[in-house]
Amino acid sequence: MRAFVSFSVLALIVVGLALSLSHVPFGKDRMQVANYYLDHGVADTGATNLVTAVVLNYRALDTLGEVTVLFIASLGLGVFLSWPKKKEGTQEEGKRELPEASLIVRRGSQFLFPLIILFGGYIFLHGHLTPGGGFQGGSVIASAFLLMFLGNNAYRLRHTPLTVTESLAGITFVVVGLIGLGVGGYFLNNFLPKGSMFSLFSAGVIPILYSAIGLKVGAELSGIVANMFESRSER
Amino acid sequence: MVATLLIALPFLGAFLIPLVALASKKLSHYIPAVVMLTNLGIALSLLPQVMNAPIVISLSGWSAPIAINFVVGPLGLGLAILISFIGFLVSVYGISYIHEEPKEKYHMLVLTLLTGATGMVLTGDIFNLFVFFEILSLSSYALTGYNRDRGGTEAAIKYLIQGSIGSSFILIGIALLYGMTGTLNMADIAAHVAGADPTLLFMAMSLLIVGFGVEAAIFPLNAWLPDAHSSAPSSVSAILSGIAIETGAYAVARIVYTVFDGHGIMLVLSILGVITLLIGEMSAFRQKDDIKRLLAYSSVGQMGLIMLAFGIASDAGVFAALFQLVSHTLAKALLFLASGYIIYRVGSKKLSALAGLGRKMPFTGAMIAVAVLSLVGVPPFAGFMSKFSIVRAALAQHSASYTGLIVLVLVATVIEVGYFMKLLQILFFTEAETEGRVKELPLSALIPITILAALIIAIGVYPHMISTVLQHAASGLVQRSAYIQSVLGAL
Amino acid sequence: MTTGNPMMYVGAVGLIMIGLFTVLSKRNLIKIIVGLTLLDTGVNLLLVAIGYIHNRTAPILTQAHADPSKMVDPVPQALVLTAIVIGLGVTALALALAIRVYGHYKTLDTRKIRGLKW
Amino acid sequence: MIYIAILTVAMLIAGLAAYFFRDLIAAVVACAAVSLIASVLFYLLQAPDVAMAEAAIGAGLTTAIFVIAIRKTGRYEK
Repeated sequence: MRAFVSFSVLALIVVGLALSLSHVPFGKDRMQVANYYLDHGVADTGATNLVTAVVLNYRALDTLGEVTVLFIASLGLGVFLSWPKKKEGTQEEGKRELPEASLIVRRGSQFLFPLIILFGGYIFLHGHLTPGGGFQGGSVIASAFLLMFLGNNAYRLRHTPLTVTESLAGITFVVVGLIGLGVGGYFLNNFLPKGSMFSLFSAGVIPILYSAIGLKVGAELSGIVANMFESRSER
Repeated sequence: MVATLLIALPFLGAFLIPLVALASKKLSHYIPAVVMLTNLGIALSLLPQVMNAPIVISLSGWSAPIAINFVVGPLGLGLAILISFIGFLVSVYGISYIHEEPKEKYHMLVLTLLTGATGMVLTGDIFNLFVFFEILSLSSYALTGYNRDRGGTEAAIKYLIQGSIGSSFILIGIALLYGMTGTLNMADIAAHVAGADPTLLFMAMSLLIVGFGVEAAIFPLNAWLPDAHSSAPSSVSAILSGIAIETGAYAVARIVYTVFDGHGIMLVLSILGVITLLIGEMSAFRQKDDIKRLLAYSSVGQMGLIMLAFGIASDAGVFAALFQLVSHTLAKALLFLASGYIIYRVGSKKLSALAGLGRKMPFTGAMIAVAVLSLVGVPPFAGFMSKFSIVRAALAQHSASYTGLIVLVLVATVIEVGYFMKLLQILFFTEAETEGRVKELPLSALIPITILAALIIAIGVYPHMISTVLQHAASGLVQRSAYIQSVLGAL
Repeated sequence: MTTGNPMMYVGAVGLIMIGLFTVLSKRNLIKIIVGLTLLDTGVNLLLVAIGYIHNRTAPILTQAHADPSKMVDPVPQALVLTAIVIGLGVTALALALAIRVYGHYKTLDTRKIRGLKW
Repeated sequence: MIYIAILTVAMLIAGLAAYFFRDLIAAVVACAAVSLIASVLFYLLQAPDVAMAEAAIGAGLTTAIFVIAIRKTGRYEK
C-alpha cells in the first residue's frame, strides 16, 4: 500500500517535472534580471566575481538569512546534544572509544592545521575576485578543526570563543547593513569606495561582509562538528 | 527607512543574545521581549502611512526587480503587528515558564522564529520568502524538541522530515518559476506569468502550494502538526499554533493570489480547507486524553476554515479569512499559554486531571472560557464576528458549491461545540478528585492571558478596531495589479 | 524541441526521485536523512542547470575587457550557494535529532518508534 | 558531451547505491560520491563557486557529520 502510494506520487512528480522542463529548454538564454547583473554588476559593486556581487550586494539579505539558518542549526545542535547533567556520569563524558592515532597522524594534523586555516582565510578574503567566498572558506576552516578532532583523541574545542566569534560576526553583518541604511538610505547599501578592479581592497563592503561570513560559518560549522564529536548517544 | 528596522532589529537581537548571555544570563532572556516590543511600536507607528499607500523598500540600494525588496503593505504590516504582539506576550511568558537549560538558546530560537515570520510576511521576493521560511521552520524544529523528552524529539524529527520535503518542493517550484520568467521578484513574476505555458505554471504553483501547505497544515500534509504542537513546550505551541501555521497560510495565499492569479483553483483550495476542517474537528472530538493534542487538532480545523475563506476569491472572503486568522491566533495563543502552566501545576496533560480546575483557579478558568467560546463562535467574542463574516462571504458568492461548503462548516462547528463544551464541562462542572485550591498562574502568565482575553472581547464587541486594516489588507491581496504596480511602478 | 543536452535535467530529476523514494520508503532514520541530502543535491543541480547557457563562461571576470554578455546566469548559482548551506543546516539538525532518538529508543527503525508511523 | 552523460549516469548509480546499501557507512560514502560528481557537474555548468561549496560542504563536511552520527548510533540498517 505504502509502496504503491509512494510510487504513484513519484510518477506524478516525474511526469509533471518532465512536462514542465520541456518548456524550460536546457542551455537557452532566458535571463531578465540577470542581464542587468552581467552588464552593471562590476560597475555597481566593484566585485569581479559576479556571483559574489549577487550574493553580497543585490541579494545580500538572503545571505544574512542563510547564516542565520546555520546559526539556528548550531543552536539546535547545542540544545539536542546536551543531555541533562548527571552527577556521577560527568567524568565519563570525556571518554572516547577510538584508539589513539599514530604519532605521524597527530603531528601531521597539527602541522596541517594552520595551513588549512590560512587557506580558508585566503578563500574568503578573495571571494570578490575569484571563485569561492565566505561559505567555502568557512567550511575549509571547519574542516581544519575536523582534522584536529580526527587526529587527536584528546582534542577539545572551547565553545566560548566560537560563540563570541559567531555573534560578533553576525553583529558585524547587521551593523554594516545598518550603516548602509544610515549613509545611503538602504539596508546593506555599499558605503565604501569600490576601489580599482582586481585589487584585494576593492568592492566596498563586500570583503568585510565575506570575512564576517567566513568567520561566522567557520565558527558555526566547527561548533557543529565539535558538538557532534562530544555528544553522547545515551545517558 | 524605519520599516527596514522591522527586519534588522530581530537579526541584531538574535546575534546579540549569546554575547549578552556571557555577561549576564538573566539579562539575555529579556532581549526577545524588548525587540518584539520595539517592533510592535515601529509597526504601529507605520500603520497610518501604510493605509494610504504601501511602502516599498529596496535593499542594497537597487530598485525593485534588481534587488530584494520589502513590500510593507496593509497585509504585511498587519500580520507583522500580530506577530510582534503575540511574540512579545510569549517572550514575556517564556521568561519564567522555561525551566530547562540552555535557556538562552531557547530565547534565541524564539527570536529567530519570530524573525523568520516577520520576514516572510514583509518580503516581496520569492527566494527571500524561502530563506525566511527556512529560518522559521528550522527554529520550529529545534523548539519542538526543546524539552528533549521522547515525545518532543520524535515530533521534532517527524516535523523536520516532512518540512524538509516541503521546502525542497518550494525550491523546485522557484527553480521552475525562475526558468519561466527569469526573475525572482514576486511582482515581476506576477507581471510575467500571464503568457507562460499552463502546464509549467500549474506544476510550479502546485509545488509551491504543497511546500508551504506543509507549514500551513493543509489536509494531506498535516500529519506532523498534532505531535509537534502537543509535544513542544506550551509557550512554543502558542507560537507554532498562533504564528507559524498562519504564516504558512499567508504564504499560500500570497502565492495563489499575487504570484499566479490562480482563480481556477480557488474552489479546490476551499474544498481542501473544508476537508482539513472536518478532519481536524473530528480528530479533536475523538481526543479524550490529552488537552494539548485536542487544542492542536482544533488548530488543524481552524486552519481549514481559514483556507476555505481564502478560497472565496472576493474581498469579503479574504477579509473573513484574515479576521478568522486574527481571532484564532488570539484565542489559541491564550489557550496554549494558559494550559502550559495548568499542566505544570497539575503535573499531567490528561483531560481527566483537569477536572474541576475552573473552580479551583477561577480567573484562569474564566479566561479559558473566553477563548473557547470565541473559537466556537459565540457572540460577543471575536470568533463570532469572524465566523459570521466567513458565512456571509461564502453565501454572497451565490454559488451552490460554496453554499454546500458552508453547510459542512456548520456541521464542523457542531462537532467543535461538542468537544469544547466537554472541555468546559470538565473544567467547571466535574467534581475534582482532590480537594483544595490550586495556586493561580504567576503574573508573567496572567498578564499575557488577560491581555489576550481582553482583546478577544474588545474585537468581538467593537470589530471596527481592526476591520479597517483588514479590509485594506484584503483588497491589497485581491487586487493583484495594484500590488504589481506599487512594486514595479516605484522604479 | 530541446536544442541542447538534456542529460543534466535527467540527472537532476533522477536524483530528486531517488531522494524522495528513499525518504518515502526507507525505515531507518539515517537512511531517510541520506535521502534528504540526495533530494537537496538534485534540486541544486536542477537550479544550476536552469541557469546554464550554451557556450558561455563562468560569471567571473578574469580580465578587465572580458565580455559580460558571454557569461552564464549568476543568479541560480547565488541561490544554490544559499541552498547548499541551508541543506547542511537541516542535515546537521536532523542528525542531532536522530542521535537523540537513538538515545531514547536504542533504535532508528521508524516502525519501532511509537509516534513515527506515517 | 559524452563526459556529461557518463558522469550523470555514474551519479545516478551512486544515488541508487546509497539507496540499496544496508551498511550505512557505505550508503553515506555513496552519497558523498553523488555530491562529488555533482560538484564536477557544477563545474562543467560553469559554476565554480557552487562546485567549491558542494565539494567542501556536500562531499566533505556533510559526510563527516554523517559518519560521526552513525558511530553514535547503529551502523547497519535492519
